[in-house]
Amino acid sequence: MSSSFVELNNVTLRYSEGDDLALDTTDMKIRKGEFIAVVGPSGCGKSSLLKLVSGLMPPSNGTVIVDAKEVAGPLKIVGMAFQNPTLLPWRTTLDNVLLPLEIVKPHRNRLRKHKQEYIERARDLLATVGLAGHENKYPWELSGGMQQRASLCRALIHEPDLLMLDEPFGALDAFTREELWDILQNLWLKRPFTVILVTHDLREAAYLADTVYVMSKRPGKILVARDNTLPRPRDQETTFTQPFTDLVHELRSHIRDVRAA
Amino acid sequence: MSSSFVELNNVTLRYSEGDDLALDTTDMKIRKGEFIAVVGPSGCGKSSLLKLVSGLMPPSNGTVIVDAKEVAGPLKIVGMAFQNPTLLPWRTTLDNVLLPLEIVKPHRNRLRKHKQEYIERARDLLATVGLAGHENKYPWELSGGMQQRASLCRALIHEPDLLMLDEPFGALDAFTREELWDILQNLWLKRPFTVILVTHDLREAAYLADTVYVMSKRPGKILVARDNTLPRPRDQETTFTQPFTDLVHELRSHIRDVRAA
Amino acid sequence: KAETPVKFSLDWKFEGHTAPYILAKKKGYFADEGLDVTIDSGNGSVGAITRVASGAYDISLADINSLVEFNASHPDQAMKSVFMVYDRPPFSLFMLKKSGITKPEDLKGKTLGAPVFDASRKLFPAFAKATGLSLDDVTWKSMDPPLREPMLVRGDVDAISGHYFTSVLNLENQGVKREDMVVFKYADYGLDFYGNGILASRDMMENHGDQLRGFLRALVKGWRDAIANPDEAIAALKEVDPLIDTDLETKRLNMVIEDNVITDEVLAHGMGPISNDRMAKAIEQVSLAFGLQNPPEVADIFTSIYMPGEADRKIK
Amino acid sequence: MTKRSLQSRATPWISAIVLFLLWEGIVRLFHIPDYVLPTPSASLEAAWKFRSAIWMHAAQTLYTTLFGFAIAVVFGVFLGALVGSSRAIYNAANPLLVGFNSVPKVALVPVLVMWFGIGTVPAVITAFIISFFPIVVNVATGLATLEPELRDVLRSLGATRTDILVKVGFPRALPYFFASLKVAITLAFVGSVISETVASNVGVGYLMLSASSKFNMPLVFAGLLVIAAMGIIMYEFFNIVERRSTRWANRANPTG
Amino acid sequence: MTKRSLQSRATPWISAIVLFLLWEGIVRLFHIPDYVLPTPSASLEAAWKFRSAIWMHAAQTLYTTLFGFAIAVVFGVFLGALVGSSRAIYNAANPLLVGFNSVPKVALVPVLVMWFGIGTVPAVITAFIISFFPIVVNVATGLATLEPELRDVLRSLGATRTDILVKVGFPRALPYFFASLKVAITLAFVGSVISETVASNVGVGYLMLSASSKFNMPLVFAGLLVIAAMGIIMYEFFNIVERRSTRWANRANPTG
Ligand SMILES: Nc1ncnc2c1ncn2[C@@H]1O[C@H](COP(=O)(O)OP(=O)(O)OP(=O)(O)O)[C@@H](O)[C@H]1O
Ligand SMILES: Nc1ncnc2c1ncn2[C@@H]1O[C@H](COP(=O)(O)OP(=O)(O)OP(=O)(O)O)[C@@H](O)[C@H]1O
Ligand SMILES: [Mg+2]
Ligand SMILES: [Mg+2]
Repeated sequence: MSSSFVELNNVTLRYSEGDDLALDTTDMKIRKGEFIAVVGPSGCGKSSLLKLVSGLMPPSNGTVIVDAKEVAGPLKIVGMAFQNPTLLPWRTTLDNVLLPLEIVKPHRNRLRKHKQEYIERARDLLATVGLAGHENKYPWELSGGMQQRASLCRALIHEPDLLMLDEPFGALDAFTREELWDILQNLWLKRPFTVILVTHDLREAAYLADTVYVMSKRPGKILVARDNTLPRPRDQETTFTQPFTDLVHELRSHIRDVRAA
Repeated sequence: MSSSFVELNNVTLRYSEGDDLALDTTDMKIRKGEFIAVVGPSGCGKSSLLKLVSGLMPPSNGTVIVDAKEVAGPLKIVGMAFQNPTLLPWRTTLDNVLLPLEIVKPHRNRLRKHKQEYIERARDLLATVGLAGHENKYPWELSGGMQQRASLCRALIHEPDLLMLDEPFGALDAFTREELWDILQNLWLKRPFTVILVTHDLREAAYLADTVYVMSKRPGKILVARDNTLPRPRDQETTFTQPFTDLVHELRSHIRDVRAA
Repeated sequence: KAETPVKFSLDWKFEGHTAPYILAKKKGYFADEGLDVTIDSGNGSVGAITRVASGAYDISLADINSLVEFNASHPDQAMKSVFMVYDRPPFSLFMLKKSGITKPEDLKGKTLGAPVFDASRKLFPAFAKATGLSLDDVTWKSMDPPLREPMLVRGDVDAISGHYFTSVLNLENQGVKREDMVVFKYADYGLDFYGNGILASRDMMENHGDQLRGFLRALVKGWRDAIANPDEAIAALKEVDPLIDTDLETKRLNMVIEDNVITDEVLAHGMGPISNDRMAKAIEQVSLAFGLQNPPEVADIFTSIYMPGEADRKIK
Repeated sequence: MTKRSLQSRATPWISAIVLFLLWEGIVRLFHIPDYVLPTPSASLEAAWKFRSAIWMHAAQTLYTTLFGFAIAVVFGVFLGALVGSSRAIYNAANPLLVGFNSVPKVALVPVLVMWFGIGTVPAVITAFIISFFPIVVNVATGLATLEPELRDVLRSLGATRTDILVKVGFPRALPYFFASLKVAITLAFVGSVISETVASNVGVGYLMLSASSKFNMPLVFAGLLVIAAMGIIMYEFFNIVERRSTRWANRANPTG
Repeated sequence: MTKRSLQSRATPWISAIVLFLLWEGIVRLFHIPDYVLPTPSASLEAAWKFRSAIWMHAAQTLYTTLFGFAIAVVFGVFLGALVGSSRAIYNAANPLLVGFNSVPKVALVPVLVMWFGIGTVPAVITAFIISFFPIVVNVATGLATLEPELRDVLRSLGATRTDILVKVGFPRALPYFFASLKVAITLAFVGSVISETVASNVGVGYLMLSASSKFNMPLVFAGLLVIAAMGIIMYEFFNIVERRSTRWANRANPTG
């Protein structure tokens, strides 16, 4: 089916008049329930792309369409983990994770009554990412990687239809990171939502995504959209298979070309 | 020679009374001019360790000795790249990089007279990390990876005797990252300063360090100190050699054990 | 019977010279007239006039000369006084004996201190004219009321203007003996002004004339009792404002009684009425002093319609 | 811990005592007459002597001040939120606010008296109009300088403007809100006292004016001390509330 | 761009005109007499009629205000830096400051007049003592709530306390410093005008008092309008300086 959930048509972005383009004629089509990854050199416009799709910024040109409507302002169906954890310093970790429930319908109306239930849910989520016992700490009492994990929980808690992750595992050690890959994959397999993942880790992209987009250096532009048909669920074993390694190597060479260009 | 430049004796750290330990009886000896790397699971106390050595925090117990003096307050010989870029938002990128020169002697006294010379130096440094042309942008006009690189420049500009890097390449793509490894290694080979590098990338640790310390999970404790005698200068080729791959695998298995423990 | 509420604004704070009104209220004289009077402290004659003019208050105590000025600047809202309280005005100038000033001519080239709104200062042009001084002969320095006596004592100014019963007592408090003061009372230099009187709002005059008359009757009773027994009046005042200094305010009340209220005229005809000729002359002098273009007639300033009968005006 | 908190509780007292001793010393040394500046001891003596009157007047002043201040807080936060959240309103409102606040409020008291008579109402209104501006300014500044990164966290959830205000705007601006309360409460006291001196039969302002017309300068200064004391008590109250609610902002406060 | 800046320049004028029309309308509609509240048109007429006198008085007031304000800025920043950088000083100084500022400064003017005579000096001092407190509070709050992450950047370089203050403390607190300036300049005007009403022969305060003693309320309000206008001019001046120096803090200001 070609009906796409997220669609970018000829989108360009310029941060301010007179500036260079940050994003150049970008076209994308993402199916409902698709898991895509975006890779590209630093500063090429990946974070900007996420902001466009989520409606935090308007494009300078072209249109962004999500769920068949042109995006005109921030969307209500998004869960977003920013590149910096951006936890609110006056809230405990638990309260930070609960934040989306206070905003997003239908949870905001149910929160009062089902407070305990939601708190349980948040605690469980925090426990899956290894933050059990840190719920009542303030963000500034957490290490960098712990903050990042809390921020991931915040993006997930309200089960958004569109999940945007901007390098969500960047500050984590390899093992924690791979554990979280599996957790994310399982969530997604259980209840397919649409995911846009920005990452520098090509193995991560190959492990998680249905399609990997490779962007050129600044001004960013989609150069390659590589389908990844490795069977699901993927696991440790998958990473040792030849197709996986080949995919990673292919992506790697794309990026090398991009940077050399 | 056993005369060590940085020495931790039986150091423990507790953030506040009643809290669990963040760092448990840690001992370290770092020679002058040594390049060490610290790896360990997220939240194990790596960033805290850096803060102890630089004198930003006092240990709860034990002593930290740098350059034969016990550390009692912030040191003046340190260049530090924090885990978050922490650039000052009211300064342009260039001015952010120039900041240490306004503080640290002898530069602060020379800055007025030799302003142009120092600006050239900062521009060159920014150019080496790929930020040429972005000098006059404010930090919030830079992408995450670009901010991290600017922060690295800020740590290097005043040629500190002791360089502390807290995951300095975490937000960069593989290629930019590897380029920066070489740049850092070359600087270090030209003028050997002491480096403490915190990283999650085991290849990074193996590529750059003379000694790799592996820490246990919280409360952090040094479990392994692995010498790395791979010949210098190391380059792309090195990463394809068996000893390199073995070292990475060995570190990997240490970490797995640590996490499992 | 139902009491008519009446809001009455004094010209100044609760001090000795306002004790008679308090006493009248305390002794129930207002209530006897069917009035429920609220007495509020004031902030000077200007405020006392505008408070009534705007209808915020029904009755107030204010300087009649200020009323002349108000009526001249607001002819369409002109108000009338209905009762004169100070038959002799308290306007005066004060000097220290050591300054060597003994007669008005000695003021030439001197510096005088007072607030701009002080009635004695505003009327100084009339005093100057009466004593042959020219306005350029003196320099004025403006200052808050409480500052002027200390400034005089310290020699920052050579003379000050003010109400007699205020400044004399203030100077005494500064340690100046009565015999070391030189006082020029305007009244002693042929300036036949009137002092403070009672104003009533238009509504009061037009619709509640009887009550107004009753108010004035009660007011005279208050004065009568206060004159007979000042201590009792001050005691009543102290109930309203426990902070007052009894001796000081008794002194002040006595000064007002002797100096401003009891004159031959008042002893003869009772408190309240004015002489048309004297008022006409006063208006002329005031208009000159204030530089008013079209001085009002006496009838524009004062009305005797509400004046209580002569027996009710007797103060002794 | 206890030692430090004891010490930190003692310091204001110590500094107050030092100040009083200095003041007393200077007045005595230079033989400053008491109608210029009475000694603190004379002032305290007067305060004690007239304690029951002072008590009554102080209660009235405290009441009007707090009333006016409460209105100022509500109105100030509301206006500050409005001004801080839109550049257009900022441009439209700010010059008028500044102009209005440059004007001595004492000039407006007579106008108020015309409408409301003398007494409590003008004092409450004066306390209100004199004290709301700092709150507006700080709340508006807090909202206008909110880090876009934090704002985006809420915007990405499709939050309404009100949500953003409530969930990040106010908490972020809280330390400055409290800062403005400290300024505002002092101004509220000034406002009600000033209004009382112009138009009231009760309140510390009336007390001071009446004392000063009776040459009782020690009592005037006793009134000043009472106002100061009430100001300090209110301040300590906000301080406690503030410490509870903005611990995060002072997380690395040097405790030395 | 130009259109928007034109528009944003027009808004304060528009809102001022709207306010004036409202004011005029209400006064006329309810037949409020001019000694209670004159119309703006009458006030402007009075301002024009007495323009040369107003000009002279306004110049004096502006001079004393700016003089006092300048001292307040220097002193306020200094004291704010002190109070904001150490909890001990904070504890010692803050209650005293709050107490002092709760006191109506008009009560202190006579004391100043005794020492310095009538005229400029007491007005300058009053403008100063009335306006420094908001600066102290905001600078101190700005420094005390400085993000430890930013502070650590400097500390890790072995920076002195002064360095930290100059390089991160002040720049970080700058938006709030400007916020406090807006409050402080309005208070400085209030201070000098009040002092002029108590003891001076020149200045807008004197002009207003003298006008009000002559029942010339339109001239009183003309004086108020002149003060307001001067306040707005000063505010616009700071606004320009602020916009240049704190662009970073308003980086994502909604321009809608
Ligand atoms: N607020 C801004 N104002 C002006 N320019 C900006 C702004 N934010 C980003 N840019 C510019 O836009 C370009 C793309 O930035 P973006 O953050 O999207 O990069 P990115 O792909 O996420 O990089 P990284 O991998 O380093 O995070 C960069 O060159 C950056 O300088
Ligand atoms: N300011 C603080 N107050 C209280 N606890 C803290 C504070 N900072 C860190 N901690 C705790 O100390 C432990 C070590 O933190 P640290 O930041 O050193 O970890 P790390 O090794 O750098 O982790 P990461 O790799 O995730 O950055 C963590 O468990 C954290 O919760
Ligand atoms: Mg990015
Ligand atoms: Mg860390």
